[in-house]
Amino acid sequence: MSTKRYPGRDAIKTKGWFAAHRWLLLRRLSQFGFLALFMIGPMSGYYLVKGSIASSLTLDTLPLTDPYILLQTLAAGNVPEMTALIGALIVVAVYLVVGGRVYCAWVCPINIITDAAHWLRVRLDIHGGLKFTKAARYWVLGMTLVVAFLTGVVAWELVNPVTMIYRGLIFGLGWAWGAALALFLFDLLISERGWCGHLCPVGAFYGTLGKAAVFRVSAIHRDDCDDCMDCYAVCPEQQVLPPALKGARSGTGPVIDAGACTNCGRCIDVCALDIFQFGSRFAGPTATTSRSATDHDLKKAA
Amino acid sequence: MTMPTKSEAQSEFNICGVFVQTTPDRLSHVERTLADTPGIDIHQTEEDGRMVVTIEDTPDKYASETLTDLRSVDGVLSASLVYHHCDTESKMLEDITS
Amino acid sequence: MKMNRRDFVKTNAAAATAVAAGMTLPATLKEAKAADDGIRWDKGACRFCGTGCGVLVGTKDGRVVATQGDPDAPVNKGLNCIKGYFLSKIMYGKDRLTKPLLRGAGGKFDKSSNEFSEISWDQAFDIMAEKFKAAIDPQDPKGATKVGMFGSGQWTVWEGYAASKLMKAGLRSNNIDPNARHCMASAVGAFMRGFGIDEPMGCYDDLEHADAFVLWGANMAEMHPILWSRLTNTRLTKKGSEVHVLSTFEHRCFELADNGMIFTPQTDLAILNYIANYIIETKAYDKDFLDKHVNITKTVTDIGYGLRPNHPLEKKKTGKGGKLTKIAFADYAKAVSKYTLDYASEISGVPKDKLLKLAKLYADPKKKVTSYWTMGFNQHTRGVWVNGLMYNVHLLMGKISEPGNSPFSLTGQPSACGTAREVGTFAHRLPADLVVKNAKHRAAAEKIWKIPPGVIPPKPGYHAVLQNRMLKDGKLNAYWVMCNNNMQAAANMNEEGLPGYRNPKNFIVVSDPYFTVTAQASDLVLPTSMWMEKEGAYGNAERRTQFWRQQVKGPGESKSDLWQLVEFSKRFTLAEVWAKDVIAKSGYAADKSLYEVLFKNGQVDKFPADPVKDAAGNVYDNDESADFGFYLQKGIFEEYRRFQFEGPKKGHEMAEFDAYHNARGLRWPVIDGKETLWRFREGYDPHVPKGAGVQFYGKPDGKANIIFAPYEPAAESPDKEYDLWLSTGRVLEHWHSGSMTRRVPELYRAFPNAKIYMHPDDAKTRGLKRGQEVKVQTRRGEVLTRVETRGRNKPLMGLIFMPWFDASQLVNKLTLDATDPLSKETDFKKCACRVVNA
Amino acid sequence: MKQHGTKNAGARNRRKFLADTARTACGVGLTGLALAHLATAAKSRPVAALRPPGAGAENAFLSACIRCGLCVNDCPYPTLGLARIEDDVAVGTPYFVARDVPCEMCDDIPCVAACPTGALDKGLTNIDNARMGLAVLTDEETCLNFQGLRCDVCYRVCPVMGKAITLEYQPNTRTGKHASFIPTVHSEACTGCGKCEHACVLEDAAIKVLPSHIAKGKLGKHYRLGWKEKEKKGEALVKGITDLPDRMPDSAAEAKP
Repeated sequence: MSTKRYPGRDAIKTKGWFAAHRWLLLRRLSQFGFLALFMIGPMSGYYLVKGSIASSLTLDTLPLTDPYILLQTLAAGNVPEMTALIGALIVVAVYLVVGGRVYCAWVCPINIITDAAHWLRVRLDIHGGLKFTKAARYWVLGMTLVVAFLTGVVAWELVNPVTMIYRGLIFGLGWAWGAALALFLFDLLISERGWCGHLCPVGAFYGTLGKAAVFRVSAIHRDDCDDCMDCYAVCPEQQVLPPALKGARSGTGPVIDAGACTNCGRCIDVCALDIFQFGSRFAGPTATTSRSATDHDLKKAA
Repeated sequence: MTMPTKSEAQSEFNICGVFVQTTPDRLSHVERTLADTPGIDIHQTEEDGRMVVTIEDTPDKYASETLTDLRSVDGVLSASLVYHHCDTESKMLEDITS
Repeated sequence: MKMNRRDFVKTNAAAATAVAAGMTLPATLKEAKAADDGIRWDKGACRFCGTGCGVLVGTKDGRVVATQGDPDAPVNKGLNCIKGYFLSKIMYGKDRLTKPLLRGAGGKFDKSSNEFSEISWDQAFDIMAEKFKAAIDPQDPKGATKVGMFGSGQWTVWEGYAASKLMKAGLRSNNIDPNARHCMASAVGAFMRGFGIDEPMGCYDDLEHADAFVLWGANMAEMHPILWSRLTNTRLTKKGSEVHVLSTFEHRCFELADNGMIFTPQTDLAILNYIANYIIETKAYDKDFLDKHVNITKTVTDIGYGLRPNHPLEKKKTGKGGKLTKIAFADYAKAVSKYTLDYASEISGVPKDKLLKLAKLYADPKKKVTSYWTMGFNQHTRGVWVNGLMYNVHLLMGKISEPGNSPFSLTGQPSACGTAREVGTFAHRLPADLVVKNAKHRAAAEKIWKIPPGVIPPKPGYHAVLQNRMLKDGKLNAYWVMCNNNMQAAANMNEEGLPGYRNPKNFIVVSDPYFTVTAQASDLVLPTSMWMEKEGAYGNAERRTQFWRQQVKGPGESKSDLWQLVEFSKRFTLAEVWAKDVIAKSGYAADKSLYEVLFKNGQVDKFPADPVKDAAGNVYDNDESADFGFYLQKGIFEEYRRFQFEGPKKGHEMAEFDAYHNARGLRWPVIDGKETLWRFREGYDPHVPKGAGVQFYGKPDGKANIIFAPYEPAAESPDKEYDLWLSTGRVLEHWHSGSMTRRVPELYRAFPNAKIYMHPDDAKTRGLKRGQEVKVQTRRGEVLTRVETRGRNKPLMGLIFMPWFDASQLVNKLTLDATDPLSKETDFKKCACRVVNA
Repeated sequence: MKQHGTKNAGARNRRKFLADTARTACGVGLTGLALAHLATAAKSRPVAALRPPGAGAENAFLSACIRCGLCVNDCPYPTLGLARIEDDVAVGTPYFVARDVPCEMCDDIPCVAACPTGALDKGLTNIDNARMGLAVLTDEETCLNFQGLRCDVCYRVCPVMGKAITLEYQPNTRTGKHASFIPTVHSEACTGCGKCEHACVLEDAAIKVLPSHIAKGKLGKHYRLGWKEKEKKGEALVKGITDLPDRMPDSAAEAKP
C-alpha cells in the first residue's frame, strides 16, 4: 500500500477546505470539548462534570465509568460499587451504538498527539521503524488483565498514558507531559501509528466493543472509486478499508464493519468523490449506488 | 552478616564522652592502661576512682569497640557512654578557629 | 588557639560527661565551653504574657539567632511555652517597618488618602508636633484635653514612665491610658478598694504551697502555660490536693479539674456570694481575723454599664460610682443570705453538689486555697465587684497573705504590672500608686519631677474606651498609639474605634514594629524597635521586675518607644504647653524645651553613657544612651525610685538599677537587699511591724475591706433575635492580636485563623457543619469565620467562643463596648450574637 | 484480511505469522513482567503518603481505585491530590501528605461519597471511625513537651482531642516544680487525619502519621493483659477464689478479705 504525501488535495479542490476537513474539525472540537467539560470544574470552581475520563459524575447525577478500567479492577479482585457498574454499563451502551473506537477518535486526547506525530512523520518523510502485528494490542489488552489479576493492582493505570494525560490536565500535569512527549516521539520516530494503531489496549478494548456497533462508515458509492488511495493514506486502520471498498466481488461491505475502525470520518473528508458516508450497519451489504459519469467527471474537473 | 570493620567504612567519625568508674585502689593501673590505648584520652581523674575519658575512632577500631574493650580492663567497674558525636571525617578535621 | 572540630567535640564530650557525672569541671573544659559556636548569651524576659519566664537570648552577628528558657530562672526553670520557643523569630517578620510612613502620596499628609509614603524622622516629628501643638491651648486651666496617648502593658518600665511624664508633666494631659485598661483595670480597682495598694499579695510560690486551686475565668492551661505546668505538678505530687475550675465554657483546664463548673455568664457574682453565705451560715469564718483586719462595707448598686450616656441602659440606672458604706457583719450576713445553694445553682446552671464542694473547700480552715483569675473576672461589667467578692471569701476565712493562701490576679501582658500599673500610665494615676485627683499626690510628683505646682491636671483623663468615643466625637484630636494594636483590640470597632481614627478632625500616630490593623487606620506610622532591640524592664504578675540589655539593633531606621518619646519632647518649648503663670512659677525660661525640663533635668541625665557590660565583660549597645549622651534608662529608673521612697505611699520599693541587671528579677518591695514574697504578713513583709501579725497598710487603718455587691445582669444577654452568648479570648499559640505570633510561620500553621467554638447541637439546629463558613452577627456588625464543634473549647449550648488574634477576622467588630463603670474595663466576654450560614 | 498467493507464499506467510506472534507474545510478556513489577512496587507506598478516609489496606485499595479523581474534586480542602508520575505513589491514586495539608475530617465525608468503585468504603459514615493511619510520637528527644515545655500543639489541633491524643502528666524531676505534659496517642481513637503532624512546630515533625501496619505492634495471641481482660469482663475471670486474712498485731487493723 503506497501513501501519497498530501492526501486530500483533490477533495479540497472539489469540495473546499472546510468540507474536506469537516469531520476532522468536528473531532477536534469533540476531543477538546470533552477535555474542557472536565477542566471547567477545577478551573472555575463550578462543576458541570466531576472526575476524569476514568469515571465521572455529570451534573451530580449521571455517572460514567470507563468499562475497561472497571474490568481491570474486576480482574484485580475488586467488586465495584453499583455507581461504577451503572456508569460502565451506560458507557458500554453508548459505544455499542456509536462504535467502540469512537472513543479513540472523538474522545481520547492521545489521538491528537499521535495524529500530530503521523502528520509530521509524513511531512518529514520518515519511513520504516518498528512494526507490530495488528494483534499486538489484543495481547497487550490480555496482558493488562492478567497482570491485574496476578498482582491485585489496577496495574495498567500506573502507566496508561490516556488516563494519565487526562488526569494530568485536570489535576496537575507533573511529568505526565513526558508521557505525552514519549508517545509523540514513539509514533514519529519508532513506529508508524504505533500506539493508537497497534499497541493501545484501550483501543483494543473499545475495538472489541465496536464489533457490533450500529453507527458505521459505509463506502456507499464504492463503485465510483477511482483508486486515488487518499483514503488509505489518511486511514489509521487501513486494514478496514478493502473489505468495504473493494468487497463488491467477494460480497463484503460496503459498510466498514471491522471493530478497529474508529469512525473518525477522515476517509469521508478526503474523498473527492464522496464515496464514503456515515450510516447504519443495517444499511445492508448491497445497498451501493452509482452515480452518473457526468456527475463524477464534473466533480473531478472542478 | 558481619559488621563492617572500621577500615572498611571510612566516611564517618565517632567521638564519645565516657564516664569510667574504677575501684580506687586500681585507679593508677587503669590510668596507665587507658593512656596506652589508642583512641582514648583521659580528661579528668578523681581520687575516688571516677574518670572522664573521650574515645574516638582509630583507623582500625570503632570507638564503640574500644569502649567495649575498656569495660574488661581490670579495675574498671563500669564505663558509661554519656556523650556521643558522629560526623564525617572530613568535617572533623575542619579548622573552626576564626 | 587553633582548634579543629574534632578537638572541639572532644572537649565538649569531656565537659558533658563531667557534668553528667557530677564532677567539677576543670578550668580547661570551662574555657572550651565558652568558646562554643560564637553565640553570645545574655539573660532576658519573655516578650509575651504576664508569667514572666526568664529566657537566655543568643546573639550572633548582630542578630538574635536563638533563645532558650533560662534553666535557673525561678519562674520557669528553663521551660517555655510554644510562643516562648519562637521568641527569636518575632523580631524578624518579613514586613518589619523601617521608615516612618505618612498617609498621603509623596510625603504630603492627606487624611483621605489610602496611600502611605515614606518620610524621614524629622518630617514625621515636624508634622506630629504641628498637629499636637494645634490641639494644645497652653493657657487652658484644664490642661491639654485634646491630645492623648494610648500606651501599653508591653512598654518597658522606662517607656511607660517617660510617656506618663511627657503627657502629664509636659503636655499637661491626663489623657494617657494603657491597653492594660482592657485587661487589668478591674483587678486594680478591686486592689485599691480592698487594700489601698495595687497588685497581688502572694507570689508564684503559692503554686507549690497551696492544697487546692480554684480557677475563676482563667484558662491557665493555655494562657499561662508554664504556671499551669507548676499547678499541675502540685496536683500530681501533693496528696489530697484538688483543682476546681469555673468558666462559662469548658476549656483545657477542665481536664485536670476535680470539680469543673460551667456557669451562665455573669452569675459568678451569685456563686461568690453563695460561698460567702455558706461560710457565714456554717460559722466557718475566722472571726478573730475579721475583727482585727477587716472592715465590712457595701457598694453602690445599679451603676449602669459604662456605655455612652444616651444609651437606654445608662438612663435607667439609679446608682453611680463606687462609694463604700460601712455595714455591720450582721447586715452583710443578711445581704448574702439571699444567695442560697438553690438560688446560686438555679441562676448559674451549676449542679448543687459541685457548688457545695467548692464552698466547702473555701470554708475548710485546714485547706490552703489559692484562687486564680484573669479576664473572666476583669473583663466584666461588674469586674471590680467580682474581684472584690473573691477577696470577701478569702478575707472571711483569713486565707490571704500567707504561703498557699492567696487570691491571685494573673496578668496577660509582660509588664501590665511593672509598667502600666506601677509607673502610673493610667488616666487617673501617677507613679507608685499615686493618683492625679489627690492634691498631695500631685504635689509629691511635681516635686520629684522638679516642675511647678499646677502642671499636672487634677482631673483624670480619658480612659481607653472614652478615648475612642472622644476621637469619634472630635474632642480628642492629636493621638499617639504606642506598643499596642487597639483598633483590633478595642470593642465595638465599627461604631467607635474606626470612625474615631478616621475622623477628619483627628491626627493619629501609631508606633509599632509591624503594620498592624491599628497602623493601617492611622495617619502616621513610626517604625519601632522592639524587645531585645532596646534595653528593657518588665514587671510580671508576681511583682517581679526583670531587666535585659540591648542585644541587637532595630532594623532600618526603627527607634525604640523610649527614644521616640524623649526625642519628641525636644519639639516643644514650655511656652507652647504651659500657662504663662506656671512658667513664671517654675523659674524656667519660656523657651526651654520639654526635653530639658523633663529628661535633661539634672536628674534623669545624672548617669554617664558608659558602655553597658555584663559580668563576662561583653559590651552591649544602648542606642538611647548613644543618642542622648546619658544613661537614659538608669536615670529614669532612679528618678522613678524616688517616688517609691519619697512618695506618700509606701510598699513599692525597688532595688537600685544595677541590681536588676545582675539578678534574675526581684519581687518588690525590695528592702535591705531582700525580696518580698507575701505582703501584709509579719515576717514576710518588712512593712508589717512586729506583733501586728497581719497589716493591710495600704489603708490608713491597716484593715482590708470586705465589699458586698449583689448579682446584677450583664449589659446584653441573648434574646430571640440574637440568641447566643459571644465570648472572646485567646489561644495558646497566639498572643493577643497576633501581630508577633502570626508572623512566626510555625505558630501560624499551628492555628492559622480564628474560628468559633460551638456546641455540636447548636450547629446542627442552625444547619451548620463543622468547618463551614458562617457569619457571626451582633447588633454592631458581622464577621465571617468558620464553625468548630470539636477541639479545645467546648461550650454548652447557647454560647460561642471566638479568639481575637486574627487580623483577618476582627471579632471586635462584634463586641459591645460596655464597661465596668468603676474600672472602665470593657466586658469582652459577654454580648449577644447569632450565627448564620455565610 | 484475506490471503492471496501461492502455496509457498502461504507457507511463508504462516511462518511469518508464527514468528510475529511469537515475537509479540515475547514483547508483551516482557512488558507484562515489567508492569507486574511496577504494580508490586506500587503497593509499598511511602510512609508520608496517606490515603483518604475509608481506604482499606493498600492492596485492596489499589485493586479498586480507578484513579478518576472524583474524591479529589469533592474534597473541600486542598488536601487530596492524585499522584503524579514523579510522586512515588501509585500513579493517579488519591493521597495526601499530612505535613503539607492534613485531612480536615468533614462530618459528611464527601470523598467517600464521591467514590464510584468502593475503593473508599461507603460503610464509613462516621469520620471518627476513619483510620487513615496512626499518629506516632516518633521523636521524644525533640518533642518539646517531653522536655517539659508547654507546646502541646499536636494535642490541641487533634479533632478527636482528649481521645486520640491525651496528655499524660508527669512531674518534671529536673525543675522539681513543673509538670511535663506527655502527648500520648491512642490507636483506638486516632483517625490518622494528620492535623498533629501538620501543626508540629518543629522543623521536622516529632509526631508523624504512619500507615497503621507500620505504626502498630501486635501482642502475641498466647498472652493477655490481665487487668484489661478483667476490665473488659467487668469482673474477675476466675471466680470463687478466696484470700485468707493476714494476721496483724492489732486486730483492728486486720485486713479484710
